[in-house]
Amino acid sequence: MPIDAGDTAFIIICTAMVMLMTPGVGLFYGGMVRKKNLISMMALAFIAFAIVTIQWVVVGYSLAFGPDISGFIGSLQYFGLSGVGMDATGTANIPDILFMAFQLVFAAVTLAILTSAVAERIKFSSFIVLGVLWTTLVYDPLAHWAWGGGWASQLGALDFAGGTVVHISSGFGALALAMVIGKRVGFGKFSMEAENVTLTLIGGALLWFGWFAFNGGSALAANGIAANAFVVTNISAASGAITWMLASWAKGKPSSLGIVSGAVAGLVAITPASGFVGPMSAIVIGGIAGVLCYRMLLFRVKKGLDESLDAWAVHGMGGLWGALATGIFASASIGGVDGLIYGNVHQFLVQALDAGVAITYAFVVTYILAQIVDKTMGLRVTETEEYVGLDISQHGESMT
Amino acid sequence: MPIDAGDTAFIIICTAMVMLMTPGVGLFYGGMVRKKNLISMMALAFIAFAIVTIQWVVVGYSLAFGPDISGFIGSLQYFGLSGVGMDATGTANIPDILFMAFQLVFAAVTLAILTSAVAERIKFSSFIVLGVLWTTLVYDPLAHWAWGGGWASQLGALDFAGGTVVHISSGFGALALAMVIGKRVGFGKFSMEAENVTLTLIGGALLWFGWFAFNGGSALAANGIAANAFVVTNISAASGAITWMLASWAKGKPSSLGIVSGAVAGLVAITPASGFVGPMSAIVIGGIAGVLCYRMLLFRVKKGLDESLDAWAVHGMGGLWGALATGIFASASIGGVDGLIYGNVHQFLVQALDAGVAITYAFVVTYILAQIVDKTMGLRVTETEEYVGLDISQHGESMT
Amino acid sequence: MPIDAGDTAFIIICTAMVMLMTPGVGLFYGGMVRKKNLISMMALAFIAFAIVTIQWVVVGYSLAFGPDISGFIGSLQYFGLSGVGMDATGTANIPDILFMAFQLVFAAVTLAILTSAVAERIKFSSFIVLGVLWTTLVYDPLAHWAWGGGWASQLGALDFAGGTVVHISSGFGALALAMVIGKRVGFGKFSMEAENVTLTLIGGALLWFGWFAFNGGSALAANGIAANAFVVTNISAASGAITWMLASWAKGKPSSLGIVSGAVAGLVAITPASGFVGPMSAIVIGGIAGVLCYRMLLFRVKKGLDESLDAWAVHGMGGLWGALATGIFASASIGGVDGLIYGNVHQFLVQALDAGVAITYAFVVTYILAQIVDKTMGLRVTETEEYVGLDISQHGESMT
Amino acid sequence: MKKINAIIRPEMLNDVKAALAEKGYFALTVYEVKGRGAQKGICLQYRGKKIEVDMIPKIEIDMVVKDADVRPIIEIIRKSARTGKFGDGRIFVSPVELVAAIRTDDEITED
Amino acid sequence: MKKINAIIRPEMLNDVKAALAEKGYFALTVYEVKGRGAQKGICLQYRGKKIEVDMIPKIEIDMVVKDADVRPIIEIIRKSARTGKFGDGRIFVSPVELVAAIRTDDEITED
Amino acid sequence: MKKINAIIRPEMLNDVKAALAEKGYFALTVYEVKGRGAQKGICLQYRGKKIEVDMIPKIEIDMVVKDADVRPIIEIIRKSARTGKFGDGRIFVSPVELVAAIRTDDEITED
Ligand SMILES: Nc1ncnc2c1ncn2[C@@H]1O[C@H](COP(=O)(O)OP(=O)(O)O)[C@@H](O)[C@H]1O
Ligand SMILES: Nc1ncnc2c1ncn2[C@@H]1O[C@H](COP(=O)(O)OP(=O)(O)O)[C@@H](O)[C@H]1O
Ligand SMILES: Nc1ncnc2c1ncn2[C@@H]1O[C@H](COP(=O)(O)OP(=O)(O)O)[C@@H](O)[C@H]1O
Repeated sequence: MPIDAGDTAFIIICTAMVMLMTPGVGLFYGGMVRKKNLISMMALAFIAFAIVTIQWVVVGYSLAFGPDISGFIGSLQYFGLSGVGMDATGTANIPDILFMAFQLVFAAVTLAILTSAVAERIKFSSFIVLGVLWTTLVYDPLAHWAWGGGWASQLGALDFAGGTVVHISSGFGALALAMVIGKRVGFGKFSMEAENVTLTLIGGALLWFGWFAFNGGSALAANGIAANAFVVTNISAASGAITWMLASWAKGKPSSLGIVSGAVAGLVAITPASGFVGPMSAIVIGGIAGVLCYRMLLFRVKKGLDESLDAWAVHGMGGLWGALATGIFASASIGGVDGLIYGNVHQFLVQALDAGVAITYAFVVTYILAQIVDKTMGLRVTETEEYVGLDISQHGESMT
Repeated sequence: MPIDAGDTAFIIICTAMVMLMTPGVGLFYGGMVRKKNLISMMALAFIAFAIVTIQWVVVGYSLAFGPDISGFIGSLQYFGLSGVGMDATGTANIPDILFMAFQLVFAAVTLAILTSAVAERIKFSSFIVLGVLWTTLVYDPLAHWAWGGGWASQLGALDFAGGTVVHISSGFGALALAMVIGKRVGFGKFSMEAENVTLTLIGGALLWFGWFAFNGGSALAANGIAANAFVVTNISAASGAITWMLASWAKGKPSSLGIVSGAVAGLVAITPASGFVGPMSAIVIGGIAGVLCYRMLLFRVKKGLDESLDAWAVHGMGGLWGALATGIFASASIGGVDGLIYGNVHQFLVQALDAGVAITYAFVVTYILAQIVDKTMGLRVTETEEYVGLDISQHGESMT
Repeated sequence: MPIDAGDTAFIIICTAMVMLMTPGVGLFYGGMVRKKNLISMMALAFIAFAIVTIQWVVVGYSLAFGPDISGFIGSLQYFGLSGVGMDATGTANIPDILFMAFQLVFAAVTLAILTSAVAERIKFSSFIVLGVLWTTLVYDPLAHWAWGGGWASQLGALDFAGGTVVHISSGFGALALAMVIGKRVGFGKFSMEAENVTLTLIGGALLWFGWFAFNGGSALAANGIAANAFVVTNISAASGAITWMLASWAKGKPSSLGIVSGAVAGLVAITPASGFVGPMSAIVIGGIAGVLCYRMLLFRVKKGLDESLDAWAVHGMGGLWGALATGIFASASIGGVDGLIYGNVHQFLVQALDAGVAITYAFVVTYILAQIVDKTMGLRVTETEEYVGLDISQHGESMT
Repeated sequence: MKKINAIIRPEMLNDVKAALAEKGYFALTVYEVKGRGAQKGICLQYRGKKIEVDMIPKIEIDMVVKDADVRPIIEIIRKSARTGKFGDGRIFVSPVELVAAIRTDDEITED
Repeated sequence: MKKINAIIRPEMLNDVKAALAEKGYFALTVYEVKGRGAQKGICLQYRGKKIEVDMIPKIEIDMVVKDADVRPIIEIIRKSARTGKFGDGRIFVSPVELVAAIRTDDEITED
Repeated sequence: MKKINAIIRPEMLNDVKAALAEKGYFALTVYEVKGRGAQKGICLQYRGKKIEVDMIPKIEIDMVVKDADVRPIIEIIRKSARTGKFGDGRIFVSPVELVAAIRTDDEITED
């Protein structure tokens, strides 16, 4: 296919916008930790972006998008981007290398989301090692299954922009990782409230902004599907923001953190569905996501589980709901496939199966990788370093 | 018309960029209030975006852009976006639903601007109610008049990107609202200086960035008009920044707040004109806006009016000047219509009439709506809540 | 040529993104100074943007891109943008006036980078005067040489996106300027550590984001070259971030400032090369840049030179390395020209010559201009004003 | 010598500073604090639920002054910082035994 | 009257405030500080290199109270702020000679 | 026991901390303040207008120490924080009656 300037312009800018989501996650998380770990949360996001960049161009892209091996993984044919050039891809009117870059920024932000589980206690060097392993052995296969010609896509599972690949993987990965690394010292006894709400709101704004490109760009063309994805993304975010706010208002006050968390929940849930559902479904999908993720957060807290910044509750459970919702609300008039409400039970079951396998795989492999890193180099800082805070103990820096 | 990938790419990205202006307003305003109300200002911007999103897709878009009823309002034909699909609009090469989204983000930021009037004292729940009413009964009609086939467009009034629809409406609405809600406790006695200038500057940067899309995107195509709009937008902002700085320097020091406020004044003033005037006119328009809005701010302060963050002085008066300036500087060589300096007195009078009606309508209807909300649920927090600050009293949160 | 909507969309958005780099520099620098000068650093960036905007549309664009006079400067044919219209340029499918705007934002950010040299001690009024002189007499000629048909482009020197024009000019200009203005009071005795790392990281994120448009947009079309530029930009940034981190880790801890500074070093170095080299070369170019600029920073500190925020070490030396690296790694398969590793010694020598002349010119002319301003109006605030901080003494504002 | 610690509303700082300067009392140090007063914090009523709010932002002013200046300074602060509403703040006075300059070797030990 | 200065872990502030309020001690002022303790700061071991870290974020609580309340308040703070690990903090008590309200003309000079 | 309050330039904090640590004085608490000195604030001249500036950022260091340590600590701070220019700051010493640990039940009441 020839390169189309409009589509190429669109995907280049979308890639840049999605890139901004990784520091966005750093800010979003950074505002929610104690001041002594704020720089650490942002540094984790930055380094996640840097290491995934190198991993992806060397090997990750090939594992995810190289010629399929048994439905499970890509071959190393594109090792070091060999054969990935400036000509158009086979399926979209954009340069091959641009498709690679667009996928790169997805892989990077996924690893950044995972840092929720290890906030305020991870050893920086161990995170780098774990990060390289995780993106290679968890993210890359999942991307291959859904988008690289793997078994899930063969089966017809729908994941428009990464509900499963990005959010289920990082959310349930975070759950496993939190179980391995253990609770923060004083968790449940100390109060550990968000110390810089403004930063979290700025991060949330950047996430919302970038998400338009995340979902819209997943059309890989500047067309009606992209426009629809944009619109439903925005609606679902707004709807989630409102329902989380209302659900939490019933128990206390409508916090700004609740509003922005609800928006993220709505954004997560619409991600897999955004190429398949229309605006009115988006109100429902986002609205349910807001309440659901809020309840999952309460549940997580009640269980005394220190998955610190709620990647599991918001991304994991929101992603699961999104995968199912895609199977429920998909409309052939939007994306060519019908869901449950149009009588297509099969699609719903495929979605459930896909999500179930992804949950299991992400949880188990993350658990194993975390154990390996823990047993070898140790995942966690010493108690003294934790007390001092990661900013000083890991980075030698501090906010004044 | 067929969908054009270039135009569609352009408007999708522009829509995302304009979306970023709403949290941008939150930051811009948030930096100017006392610390105890910072979160509140940002939360108001976020919730404004969320509620307008839902209002717009349910009813607002149809009221503004539905088939014209007597030149005053659109019909409910597009209720719930029915009939608003992925095909191209009749007049631009972009999907219908994308046009809808582009207009949505304008409606949202307009409501955010209005929060200037109620800073540090609005009851959050009342704002939500007032916001829904205001966007429905003030914004939607004004958008219809100018862009949806209403009387103003029939008359030939020019408003390229919303000088009247967005800025006059929110600016004069803010004036009315400030009069109804009343002054902050201690206003005029306490000093209430900007407490976080950095946030205001970050917000200002995001506004400047988003404004390129606001004005450029209003061409609805990636063409020479869009490029011209971009250029004059930037020039007017720079010119306003410089003249406000100089005007205030004469009386004291050149504050960074003055520079950024002047830039916003320039951005406001060029908004209606950006599709009709050239670069040299932009220097004049922005330059006058900088001085004018600065003087209006001083006037407002002298009058003891607590329109707290100067939406009236900057958006209201800047928007009025912009509407008139469009009638003065419009050049047929840019946008097909000549203004006063090219001998077209008629256009100037049309602009003045349009602005005058908009001012009156926005002021009166806002005043009535504010009174209704005040009499029923109360616009304002209690004095104790105001003392405690809205962050704690409305949101249960605080900056440490 | 006709206007292409895709290319035009691309360059409009790229221009907006590059614009965001100027406040990005303000934040990046602002986080690294003492709290009493934070607003000042941001105000310098904002005013740099404003004055360069006016200078550029009045005279700068013409000097840089007007018809060539003796290979040294452009004529004043485009004074006040006369003849710069909405039709396509001769060489790209975008409006002439858009090309002008894209170049404007480059000129603006270059001046913002220069503020590194005068941080915490420049008189605001003198900066404005110096800024106008510098952009006119240093930036404009350099832009003409490389891109406006001047001697360097005639010679075949390669500078895709401004390694020489933007980074060498501002980096070595900063060196000269730092020598003229002199050290901050207490430099070398007081500790002057970064006081707001978070702001620097936010600034760094905006820079990384904008740089995609800086380099990608320099293709002036949304095509394979733009996509390649995007990809190598990202890779070089990641590689620089990692190597700077590792080099500094060996001596202490891996600071977040090191990570983000390394990213900027990688971004600088790839700038001139981004249209000419492939991804694997980018790993090397960025990787070397990270280590090199880190060592230059140490060297600068050891020499007791108060080029305060390291524009010289990062932009100057990174830009020099980038210019040479372009001559080394250029591959005809990417941008039509081979470099040293493909046997083209000539290109390498041209690059070295071009860089050498630019360094000399930027250093000498900046030195002279700085002396002139210093002798006439004084570059520097009084010692008392410096003690008080520029926020209060120059702007009458302060962070609480 | 005595140290005066005054906890005031942030909004009143400029007035207090100006009022002190007018009478020749320049030297002072301020910082941001949060506080709750003796009224059990502040109770906000929400549909039957009471929520206790405390930790309102305040400014603390520290001044070390001669014994004789304590009384006039208290009156100046009272006058310039008083609004008459809850939350105006409080002034504490405590003994200081020695004041030493850093720039010079000056020291003061008696009042 | 006495002034109690307690330097505690930021994470314990809510507990301490609640514990004090429960016993009727409401009035207090807090601010953020950083500190190092008597153990020479904290030593972090890095491959042979020792790096001394200090300046850990803490919260300082100031309360001006009647002499008789000093002892119970110390015990409440100890109980609610103690984790038993290094860094729990310290309490200082010093004399206050006068407490003046700003809102009213109330003053207290003895204990 | 005495409490030493030293108000210094932010830029000198590292030096002061190091100098104190060298002599074995580790325990201290610091926070950010703003202050104006006795010279009527600082006057900046602007074309005939005088603008008074005050509220320069400073660091306050609090140390509670034995009586005998007061004098050496003052000298250390003076030496390490002095630049000889206006704004070097000031040191105040006041009495402390009791020091209580939170982690343990240790208490000290005499100097
Ligand atoms: N006993 C005290 N100890 C320490 N701080 C106090 C004490 N009493 C009052 N404060 C401080 O003074 C502030 C104002 O006190 P408050 O009782 O609200 O004033 P008012 O008496 O005017 O209502 C409080 O927020 C707190 O910071
Ligand atoms: N003598 C002192 N003077 C001033 N501050 C002190 C003193 N001793 C302790 N502190 C403060 O108390 C905090 C906790 O002290 P630390 O010795 O770490 O507690 P712990 O004894 O529980 O280990 C320190 O960070 C410091 O702020
Ligand atoms: N009497 C005082 N009470 C409280 N703070 C003071 C007093 N005198 C000085 N300070 C503090 O010390 C700082 C430095 O004082 P200054 O007079 O500028 O120092 P120097 O005497 O070296 O010029 C001031 O900013 C202020 O915070």
